[in-house]
Parts: sequence; structure tokens; C-alpha cells
Amino acid sequence: MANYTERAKQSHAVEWLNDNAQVLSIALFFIACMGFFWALTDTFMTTGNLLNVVRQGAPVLIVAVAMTFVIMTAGIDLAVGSIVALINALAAILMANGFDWVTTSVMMLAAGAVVGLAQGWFISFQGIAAFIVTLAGMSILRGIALYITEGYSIPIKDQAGFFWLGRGTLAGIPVPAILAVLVAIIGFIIMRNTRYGRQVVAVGSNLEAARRVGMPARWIVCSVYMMSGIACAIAGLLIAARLGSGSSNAAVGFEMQVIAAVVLGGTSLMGGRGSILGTALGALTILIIGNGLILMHVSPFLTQIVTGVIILLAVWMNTRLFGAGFKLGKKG
Amino acid sequence: MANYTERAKQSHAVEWLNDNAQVLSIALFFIACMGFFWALTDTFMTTGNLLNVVRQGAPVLIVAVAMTFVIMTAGIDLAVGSIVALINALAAILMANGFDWVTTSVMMLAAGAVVGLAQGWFISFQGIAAFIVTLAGMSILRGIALYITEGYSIPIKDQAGFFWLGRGTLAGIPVPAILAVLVAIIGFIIMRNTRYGRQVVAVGSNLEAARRVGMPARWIVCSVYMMSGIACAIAGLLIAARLGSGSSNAAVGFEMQVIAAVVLGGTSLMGGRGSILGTALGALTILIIGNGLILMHVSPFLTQIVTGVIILLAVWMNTRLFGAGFKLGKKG
Amino acid sequence: MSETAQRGGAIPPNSATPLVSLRDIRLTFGSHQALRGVDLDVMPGECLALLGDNAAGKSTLSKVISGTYIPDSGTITVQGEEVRFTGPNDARSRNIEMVFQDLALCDHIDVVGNLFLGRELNKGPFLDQKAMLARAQEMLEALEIRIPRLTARVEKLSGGQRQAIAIARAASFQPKVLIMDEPTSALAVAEVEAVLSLINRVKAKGVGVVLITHRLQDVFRVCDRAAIMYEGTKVAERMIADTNLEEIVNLITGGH
Amino acid sequence: MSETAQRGGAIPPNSATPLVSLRDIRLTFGSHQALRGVDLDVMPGECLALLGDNAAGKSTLSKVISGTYIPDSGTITVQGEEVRFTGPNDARSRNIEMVFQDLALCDHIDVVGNLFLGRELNKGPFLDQKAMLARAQEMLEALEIRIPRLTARVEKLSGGQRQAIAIARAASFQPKVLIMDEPTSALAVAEVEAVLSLINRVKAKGVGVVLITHRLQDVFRVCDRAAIMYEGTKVAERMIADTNLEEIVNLITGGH
Amino acid sequence: QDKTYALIQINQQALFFNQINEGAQAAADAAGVKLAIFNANNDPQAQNSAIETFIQQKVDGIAVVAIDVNGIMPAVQQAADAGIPVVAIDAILPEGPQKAQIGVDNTKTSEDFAKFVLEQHKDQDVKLGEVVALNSFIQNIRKDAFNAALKDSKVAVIGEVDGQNVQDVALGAAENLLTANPDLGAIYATGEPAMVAAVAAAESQGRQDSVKVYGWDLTTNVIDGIDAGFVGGVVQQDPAGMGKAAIEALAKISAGEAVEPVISVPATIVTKENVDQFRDMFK
Ligand SMILES: Nc1ncnc2c1ncn2[C@@H]1O[C@H](COP(=O)(O)OP(=O)(O)OP(=O)(O)O)[C@@H](O)[C@H]1O
Ligand SMILES: Nc1ncnc2c1ncn2[C@@H]1O[C@H](COP(=O)(O)OP(=O)(O)OP(=O)(O)O)[C@@H](O)[C@H]1O
Ligand SMILES: O[C@@H]1[C@H](O)[C@H](O)CO[C@H]1O
Ligand SMILES: [Mg+2]
Ligand SMILES: [Mg+2]
Repeated sequence: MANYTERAKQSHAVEWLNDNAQVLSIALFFIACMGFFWALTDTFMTTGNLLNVVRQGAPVLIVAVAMTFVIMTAGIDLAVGSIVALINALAAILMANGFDWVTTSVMMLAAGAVVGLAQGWFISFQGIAAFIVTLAGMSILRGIALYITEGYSIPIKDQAGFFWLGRGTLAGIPVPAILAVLVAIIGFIIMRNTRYGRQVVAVGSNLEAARRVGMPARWIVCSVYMMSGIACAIAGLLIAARLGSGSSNAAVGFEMQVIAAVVLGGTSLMGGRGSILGTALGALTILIIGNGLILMHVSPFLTQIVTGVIILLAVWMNTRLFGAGFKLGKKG
Repeated sequence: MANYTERAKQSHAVEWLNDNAQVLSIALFFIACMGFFWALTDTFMTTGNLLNVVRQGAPVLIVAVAMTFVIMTAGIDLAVGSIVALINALAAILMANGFDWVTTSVMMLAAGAVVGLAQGWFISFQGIAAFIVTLAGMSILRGIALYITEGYSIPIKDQAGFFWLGRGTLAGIPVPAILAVLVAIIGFIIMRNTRYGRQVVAVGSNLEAARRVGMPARWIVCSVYMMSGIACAIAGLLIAARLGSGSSNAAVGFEMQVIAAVVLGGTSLMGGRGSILGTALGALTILIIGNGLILMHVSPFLTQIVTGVIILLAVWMNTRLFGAGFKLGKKG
Repeated sequence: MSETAQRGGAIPPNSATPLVSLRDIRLTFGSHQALRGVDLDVMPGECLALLGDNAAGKSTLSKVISGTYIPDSGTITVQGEEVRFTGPNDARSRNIEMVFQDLALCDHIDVVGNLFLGRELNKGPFLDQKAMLARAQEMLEALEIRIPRLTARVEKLSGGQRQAIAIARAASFQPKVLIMDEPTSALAVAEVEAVLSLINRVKAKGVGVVLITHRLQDVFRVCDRAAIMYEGTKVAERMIADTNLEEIVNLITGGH
Repeated sequence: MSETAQRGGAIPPNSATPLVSLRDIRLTFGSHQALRGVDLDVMPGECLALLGDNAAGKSTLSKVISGTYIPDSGTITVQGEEVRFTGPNDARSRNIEMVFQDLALCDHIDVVGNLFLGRELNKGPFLDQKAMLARAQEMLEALEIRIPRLTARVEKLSGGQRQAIAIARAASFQPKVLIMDEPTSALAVAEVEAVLSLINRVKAKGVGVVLITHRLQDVFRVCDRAAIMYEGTKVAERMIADTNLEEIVNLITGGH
Repeated sequence: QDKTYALIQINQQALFFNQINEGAQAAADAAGVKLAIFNANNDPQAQNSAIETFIQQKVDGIAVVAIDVNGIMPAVQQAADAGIPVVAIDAILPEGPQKAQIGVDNTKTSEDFAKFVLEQHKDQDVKLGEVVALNSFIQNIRKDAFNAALKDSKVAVIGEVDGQNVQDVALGAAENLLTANPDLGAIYATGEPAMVAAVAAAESQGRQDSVKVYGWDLTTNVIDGIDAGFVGGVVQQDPAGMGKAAIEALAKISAGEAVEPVISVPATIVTKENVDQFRDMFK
């Protein structure tokens, strides 16, 4: 009678491509940028230059990893630049007052955690929109940095270990780069392979569902801001170590760089969807664009324009080429 | 047998309070701020000062009205500050090159519309996240402003009519204030009482549903960015007229002020929920806080901190007092 | 076996031209073959039941008819004219209305607004809120649903109330084809009855109804014909008068 | 009339202590009285049908039992001990599981992940993906649902597939009380049968089941008792053995 | 009764501005007058708004460090119309009702500094890169005047990068500038964040031996760079002196006395020779 047939089995390759479209897209774009700058400048592909890029990019990369967790919960942290500035300034002040760099660093990590927790508390336990809490945080925290430094850039002296953190190398690789890669790997594993990572995704995908299955939804939301605070502390310390000084002027506009890296990496601002690998590639792409344009002697008046256009292009490609989904040929 | 009774009729008052909780909250906060500054400074409640505030605030208010539409669709426009700067600079350049102010203004409104349309096109027709499109726009458009002015500010000379736009009064009321109020009223009516306003809400509430009932969903999304571009053009012209010059440095940080005003007014960043009245009150609140703090001679080191704290407090009150919903006494 | 027969065949339609006629519709999501070549005719004044196991492709097929999904291949003919829908708007402008399985309501808009979504009444340049409120009352009464406050946002309504709104919306604007994807799944007894009699009413006016449902008893009360889907294909078609519950269940499960 | 009688009375329970016992539960949203004083007992090993018109308050009441809503007043007793739930976690830790009418799935997480949501299996510090995948297969087989790829996000699944996942999740972790809010509304024939036999299986293990449904024929197949709600109150309770479809329909509609 | 003056500031993230504030505050305290300081956070409009607000409050005088020198003029005019004297600090305002211009002539100082740099590299071919802040009007003047003075000399400007007046942004840019140009012989930084960054970049890239850093504004690490020898010279203004001069000028005007229309607070080129006299400023 009737003619019952089963659907063709799904193709693993196609489904895999679909599931990883975002990361693939930014990976492709990243490689294209690399190729472009390699072809057009002598210096770009030199070890020295590449190591420079990863060292410079460490703070962005580290905070972008934490920001990925934040954005995965459908949140946002606009205060990262201000937290970095605050930590940066505080660290310098503490060291100027005789604390050694290890104590200072530990205290700064704790301070970052506290600041992040405070923001997270307002967001998760008081239910205020993350955008507005961290916008207020952005203003308050840089205000505090300003207040405690009175605008001075505070020199850091005689802390060889600390400077090594910002400028040193290990087996030829810049220490900040090593730190950044470590943070990214840990972030990657946490996001993909741990219960906490799963909880973050769940909360971002459907907060109420996460709550109903008994996840400590509020705590999870709160925790990502704490993580972000800690990541900012690391970034603030690295910047202080690199500059050899602390100032409230650090990391202005940093939040936009970080968020751009995360979004470029395919993480959705609506929450629930994203990846650390994408974020890392997004951050690196932004960094090499900045680096490459300077190497190409592009007029600084044009850099902002060109950077913006390239980013728009990257996301466009991401959406156009990969958004529609791969299709299997019409084999019926 | 069984005992069938109907539920008590819902209380109109309670439901009305619930439906308008956000606007009521910011209205209360606004009045509290007014009272506070009135009590603590002599100058605050003078006609001169209040008229000043509305004149100064006109650009923020005008763009915030448009931004409310954008945010209602669950979008965002981070480029508003850059568009204002670009228009501001372009207008000055055109007038310096002999165009009269009327022609210039018309051209600038068109330019704002075009820039907005371009952003809207990427967002709605190309499906790229508004955050990233307008972040790129922010960089590109200020870059262009920088490029065409080469970082200098361009004086505007001998355009009495134009200056009247920025500095003049009509029946004692500053022209920019009149314009802003007009824009707000038109925005209010469009949002509440027209089909277009309904479409904007629908698109923000459930884009797919809006599409399925046959609304031109993409066009609607696109259009709000065009409106935002036009509003920025008006704001850019007003600023140029007030300052008598055009510069790529205009409206730095403007986007955050505008977004803060909208969110403070109770519009949800998730789309679908908000009001122009709330936005107007939010913008005025931010403006009088800025003004009041100046009048109180608050240390500049503290202003940023205080402003941030006040905004956080306002939203907190909004969420805590009004978020939980009013309850009818237990008469059950 | 002919191509057509392979696609589940079709009962030769009565003399009238079908309101909608699908031929060899195929649609693949990624590598998942949601529809593998489906033929379907919707006749005026008849209720066609679209039956099948979960994930058989019923919702997908119905979304093709309503212009929500664009098929990869195949043809759609509306009242004898071949069409290419580019979106729901095209289908709606040909009076094809649909009640979606996910309802497609705007949570932040009130009951009245959802009923008139995309079809707001104007008075001059402004929305005619009063007229809409009055008509909304009528629309809902026909479905025996009680909603205390029509100016409340639909967000907080109960599952059944929401479903009733979606049905009222689709049924109220003179559709020629009315597609209902599990419209009664959340409705209570009386409300189900109201929907079934609504179907009978619109049928009488010549509307073609496509009813997707898992409540087979309802099929026997209002439908004239049933198309059964299995794994993205249509495997059978039956006139309701010529079949019975058992056969239908067997067709759906494919004898599994 | 005594207070209790006014709240619809209660059939004197058999000798065992109820698994869950609600007394005079009231809950108001804004000025809308969702629940106006409801008593309810859930006994071990029985299936209690919670019936009522749309918007009667069934979902709201069941959410009170599962800790999702905190009532304004009234007491909740679990196995003889009075409790105050502060959230779903409290209910879950007392083995009260629920299938929500809106399913409560995380769209961006795959099928396996949703089945184990909030109960992920670990291997050392890491998720044990392999073990979860294997067990997920078993969980779904019991419900006769076929899902081609368990590592696909649930976002794109059909309505019935999604519902099956929600049921499998609630039923698989040794609940003592299992609340199901219209669990079969989107399911096809065979899947409905699977759910009904699942209910019988868990009942046999002493689980108390609360079944909210509008498919009254199912009530007579698996339920032992029925509580009927009307406008936020419980208006009647019947042993299924002592009643019939007609009476139940009359009770639901309140003779309207 | 007490007089009240207002000082309208650009931002507080550069030491320069804070030192103006300190100088002004000290002078105000000494004179027994009140001082209200407003920080515009780089927003030109906010400066105008603040001036308008202070006019409403009828302050007795206003000192302004302008972001947009043209754009500030309507507000200055309004103040003048209200009978409130205005003096300008640092950024040079176009002709108008302001009573005095206080500070350094950035154009002339930049030209002088260019000559100084040329002298340091007598007859050598030097490739020079610049770390600038395109968003700062005054720093654009310093860049353009410096470049104009170097035209047709042996010091060739081969690259410009934008540090956006932010230290860490400038640091990244400066490092890239150094990598891009392995044969770079000198860097010119147009303001404090750029200068701090240029010094840190030379250190982090280990180019202290081959690159000489020049620029504007001393800070502690710049002084260390002078000591280490790779910072060749720094234009140091006297911001505290400017603040002080501004308040003193306003006080004079209020008292009905006349002031010089241009009050010069000269800048010094700081090198190894004279750096000692500046060390105290940064304790
Ligand atoms: N969060 C809420 N806020 C406001 N009102 C609500 C809320 N939840 C439910 N209600 C209202 O409470 C009443 C009962 O809703 P509930 O969802 O419990 O009905 P139900 O009996 O489950 O109906 P159905 O059979 O349609 O699912 C409805 O009128 C609904 O509008
Ligand atoms: N947008 C989509 N992307 C990917 N796969 C999809 C999409 N929509 C549907 N599918 C898949 O296509 C198949 C058919 O789904 P459809 O919703 O049409 O089933 P259905 O017959 O309506 O089932 P139900 O009775 O459960 O509602 C399912 O396997 C589903 O997973
Ligand atoms: O003159 C000042 C300082 O030199 C500082 O570098 C900031 O910018 C200028 O306005
Ligand atoms: Mg379906
Ligand atoms: Mg319900």
C-alpha cells in the first residue's frame, strides 16, 4: 500500500559545519587578514612582530574570555575599562606605598573580584539590567580611579618581578601572552566541559528554565561578573607592568574593543550561543588589524575608518556566507 | 452542589499602576531630584537656569526619542555620537564653503537619513547584530569626521538664522527646547497612536510573529535607524548652531548619555516595552543631575562617582519599588 | 511506479480547482530532509486533516503554504495560478491565514492589539483603539473564551487563552484558506467545541481548512479528507467517509 | 458552610499521609486573583487529574507545588512536614518534579544537555558527555520518541519532540511527586500511549502523579481521582471510579 | 562677600590638567576666594553648558581650558554679556571678549622644539615617528607646527600613529611604530599619554640605544628616561603656574584692574642638564 521510507541520515560533515559556522567564519577571516598583511608588509610575519601583537593583545584577550561568559548569560559588562583603570591605579599606589608586587597582585585580584561581585549583585539579585548597572559602574569606577590618583600617573619602581610579568619572556614567549593563552584555554574548558559552563549557557538560553530545573540561576549570573572583575584585575596588572606606571587614563575605550572581539567571534548578544575559540580569534583579528595598518603606514586619520570597515566586513561575511546554513546537494 | 463563584473584578487602579510602573517611578525620581536641588541651591529653580537646562538638553532629548524607537525593536544605535559629530563637522564645512544655512540643514538631514539607512540596511536586510554594525559605524563615522576636519574645529560665521536655531528664543523659550519638545510629542503620538508605532513594538516583541502577520518587518527595523540618523542630524545642527563651530570632537560619550536616558525611562533593552514619556523624564533627570551638581560645586573628582551612583539608585528604586508589582490587600 | 504515486498519490479532486495545490515540495534544513517531495491539494469548502507522527513534517509543510518557509523546490499553485511566495505577506495577501503551533503572539502587546496585528484599524492617521476593542470583543465571543481585560498584555495569559487569541486572529479576516496547526492542543472542552463549530462555519462559507491535530476524534467530526505524513513524505490520503480511526492510526504509525 | 467546604472540600484521603498537601492556597497577580484558596492532597501511588476550564488556575496551582510560584498565603505540607518553598530548588530537593506547560527547555543546548539540565553527570571535574549520551538514549526510548541526533540543539525540533524531552527529563530522576501540565498536548497517538503507560509505571512505584490535561478520555485511563477547578477555586473532587465523562464536563463548565 | 570663580576643565586624566586645577585652587585659597571646577570629560558641549550654568549662578569670573576653541566662543560671549570676565588657559581662543590668554604658544613652542630636535641630530639623517592624539585639538597644533618646521630638514617624519590620548592605546601604537620601522631614530609624542607610552615602548622593545624620544609633558617615568639617556628632551609647561595666573588675573579684573591680554607662562625644554629642578614636582 503506502510507501514508507525513512529520511536520509543526516550528514555529519554538514551538521558539524552548521554547528561551527561562526568559528569557522572568523577563523577564515583571521587567516585572510594574516595573508593580506603578510603579502603587503615585510615586518608582519616576523617573530618579533607577532610576539609583540600577542603581548599587546593579552589584556584584551583575557578580558574578552571573561566577557564571553558574561555575554553568554545575555549580560554585558561595560565597566571593564574602568575596572582595569582602577586596578591599574590602585596597584601602582600600593606599590608606591611599600607593598611588594606579589601582595599587591593578590590584593588586586581580590579587589577585582569584589568589584565584579558588587556589579553582579545588582544585576542578579536586584534584577537591574546589566547594561545600566555596568554603565553606572563605568562612571563610578573610573571616577574612583581619578579620585585616588588625582590625575597623576603613578610610577612603579624596583619591582623586577612585576615588570617581568608585563615585559618578560619565558622560553622566548612574552609572559603576558602565555598568561592570556592559559586564561583562554581554561575558559575554553570551563565553557565546554564543566557543569559551571553548562549552567552559564543554560542561564543565558532560558533563565527561567535554568531556575526551574534547580540551578542556582542568580548565583551563576552573579559569578560571571565576578569572573569579569578578576579578568580585569589581571589585565590591569599587566598594563601596569607594561607601562611601569598606574593611571586613571588606562584602558579608555577598552570595553568596546573587548565586546567587539567577542561579537566578532560569533557570540550572540542575546545569550546562550558563543564560543571561547571564536572570541580568541576575534580578539586576534582586531589586534592584527591594528598592527597591520600601522605596518602599512596607513594614515592615522584613516585607521579608525578602515578598522570599522574591516570589522563590519568580517561580520557581514560571517552572516552571509555561514548564516544561511549549509545545504546538502539536491539528492532527494 | 459545588460552589461556583467568580473571581473579584480586577481593580483598574492597580492594573493601571502596574502598567505604568516604570514611568511613574522615573517621574517620582525626577521630582525628588528637582526638590533636592531646589532645596540645596539658590539658582536651580530660576527660570533662567531651567530654560538653560532644556536648551542644553535638546540634542540628548531629541536623539533619545529616536533611540527609544530603536531600543523598542530590541536594537541599539551606538553610533549616534559619531553621527552627530560627522553632521556637525560637515555642516560647518559646507557653510565655510559658502552654502547658506537652510540648504546646509536640508542636506544634513538627508545625510543623517542616508547614514541611518545604511546602518539599518546592514542590520535588517543583512541580519547583522545592531550592536556590531553601530559599533563599526561609531568608529567609521567619527573617523570620517576626523578625516574631513583633520582634527581641527571649523568656525561658522555670519549665519544669524542658524545661530538663532541654537541660541535664539521664541516667546522667551529657547528654540532648541521647543524643537525637542515637538520631537518628543510627535514621537509619543507615533509610538502610541499610529500603525507604525504598533509595528515597531511588534517587531521588538516578536520579530518572527510580526513577519508572519505580514508586517514589513525588515523595513520597520531599518526605518528606526533612519529615524535615529535624522534625529542625530537635528542634534548635530543644534550643537553646531549653539557652539558656532563644527568639530570631530563633538558629542563624545553622547551615545551613553542617550542610552542611559532611555533605559532610565524604563525602556527595556530586550525590546517591546518602553515609552517616550519615560525617555523624556529619563533625559531630563540626567540633565538636571548634571546641572545641579555644577550648581552645588561638587568636586570634579566626585561628579562622575556621584552621577553614576544616582543613576544606579534611580534604576534600583524603579526595580525594587515598582518591579514586584502592586498587590491588592488580602481581601480574597 | 510514477513519481506522483511515490509521493503518496492524491485523491482525484472534485471538479473545482483547488484553492492551493502543492507539487513535489522539498525542503532541507542543513542536512535534515524535513520535506522530501510532497503533493497536496486544498479544496474550497473542505477540511483537510494533515496527520502524522511527531516530526513527520506537518508544521513545516503548513508553513510552506503560508509563505513562512520558502521550499527548496516544488511548485505552489493558488487558485490555478502558480505563485512564488517570498514571505508570509504574499500568502496573506491571497487570503491564506494560519494559526501557528507556537502561536506567534507579541507578548508585550495587549489582547486587542494581537487580534489586529498587521491589520490595525485606523481612523485618519491614528489607530482606532475604540473600534478595535469593540470588534475584538465580538471575535473572542465566537470562541467562547473569557478574558477579563482585553487591554492586558498577552504575556501573562494562560496557555488556553493565548491559543484562543491566535485562533480568533486567523479566523476573523475572511480567509480563503485557513491553516490551523494543532489549534486545540491547549483548549478546554467547551473551547474545543467552539473551534470545531468555527471550522464548520467557515467551511460552509467555502473556505478551505487545513487542520493539523493529534486529536483524531476531532478529525472525524469536522474533516472531509485526511493526508497522512511520514518522515517528510505524504504516505496516504483518505476520504474520511471511507476510513476509520484504526486505519488512520495504522497509517500514521506506518504499522510500526 | 465550613471554610474547607467552601474551598471545594476534599475526599477524605485513605489512611496514608499525603505526599503533598495544600491548604487554602491564595495567589494574586496584580489585582487578578489567580488562586482564591485551594486545598489539594496528592497521595502516593495515585494519579490525580487537575481539571478545569482555560484560565481556571491549574498551571498556577501546579507551579505552587513545584516551588515556581510562592503563594501569598496558605500552607504546603510535604509528607507530613510543613514546608516553605523559596524556589524550585526546594521542591526539587524533595523529589517534586514537573513538566511545564511551556516546557522550560534551553533552546541553545542539545537534547542530551536538556535531559540532564541541572543534573549533569560528572567524571572528575568534567562533564561526562559519553555517559549522558548513553543514558539519554534510554530515557527517550522509554517514550517511543525518535530524535535523529541527540547532539542537536532543541531549538529546531518539532513541537512534539520538544514536549517528549521535557517529559523524559521530569520522569527520569526518581520523582516522588510528578506534576505534568498538559504533557501530551503536542504528542502523536503512539507517543501519548507511551506517556500514559509511563504514568502507570511510576504510579506502581508509589509516585504521586498530578496530571493536568484537557484530554478527558486520558483521565479515565490513568487517573484515580479528579479535582476540578473553576476561576481560581477548587469546586469539586471525584473518585474516577465513581464518576463519568458527562459529570466531569459538567463540573468543568460549571453547568454554563 | 566672597568671590566665586569657575574653572572649566577638559578632563582629569592627564596630569597637566590636574596641575592647572591645583595651581588655581592654591591661588584661590591664598586669595580667600571660592573656586568651582568643572570637568567636561572631553565633551565640548558640556563646557558650554557649564559656562551657561555658572552664568546663571552669577560667578565672578570664569577660566576655561577649551576643547573646541571656536565652539567655546558663544559661551564666552554670553559670559561677557552678563558682565562676567573670562580668561583662557592653554588652548588659544580666537579673538573675542576674553580678557586674557594664559599659557604657552603651542605653535611657537613646537617650532622651537623642532629646532631643538634638529640640533640634537646635527646633519644626521634621522627617521622620526610620531605618537599623536588626533582627538586633541592642541596636540594637532603641536604635530602640524612641528612637522612644518622639520620640512626639508634631514629629520624625516616617516610615520604617525594615533594614541587617542589614552596611555595603553598609545603604547600599543608606539610599539607597532617601532616594529614597523626598525631603523627609526626618534619619536615625537605630542602629549602626556603619548609621551608615557613612547617611553614605555622604547623600553619594552629594547630600543633605548637606537631611538631618542622627544615630546611634551614630564611624568616620573619620563624623568627616568631622561636619566637613562634615551629621552632627548621634553617640553614642560608650568600648568600649576597657569592655574595660578588665571585666578590672579580674574582677581585683578574683579578688582577693576587691567591685565595683560597675553600672560605668558613659558615652557621649558627639559634635558639632562636641567631635569633636577623638575624632580620635586613628581614626588
Ligand atoms: N504571571 C502571571 N501574571 C499575571 N497573571 C497571571 C500570571 N500567570 C497566570 N496569570 C493569570 O492567572 C489565571 C490562571 O492562569 P493559569 O495559567 O493558571 O490557567 P490554567 O488553568 O493553567 O489555564 P490553561 O488550561 O489555559 O493552561 C489566568 O487568568 C492568567 O491570565
Ligand atoms: N528550522 C528548522 N531547522 C532545522 N530543522 C527543523 C526546522 N524546523 C523543523 N525541523 C525539523 O524538521 C522535522 C519536521 O518538523 P515539523 O515541526 O514539521 O514536525 P511536525 O510534523 O509538525 O511534528 P509535531 O507533531 O511534533 O509538531 C523535525 O525533525 C524537525 O526537527
Ligand atoms: O597642553 C595640554 C597637555 O600638554 C596635555 O598633554 C593634554 O593636552 C593639552 O591640552
Ligand atoms: Mg508541528
Ligand atoms: Mg495552564
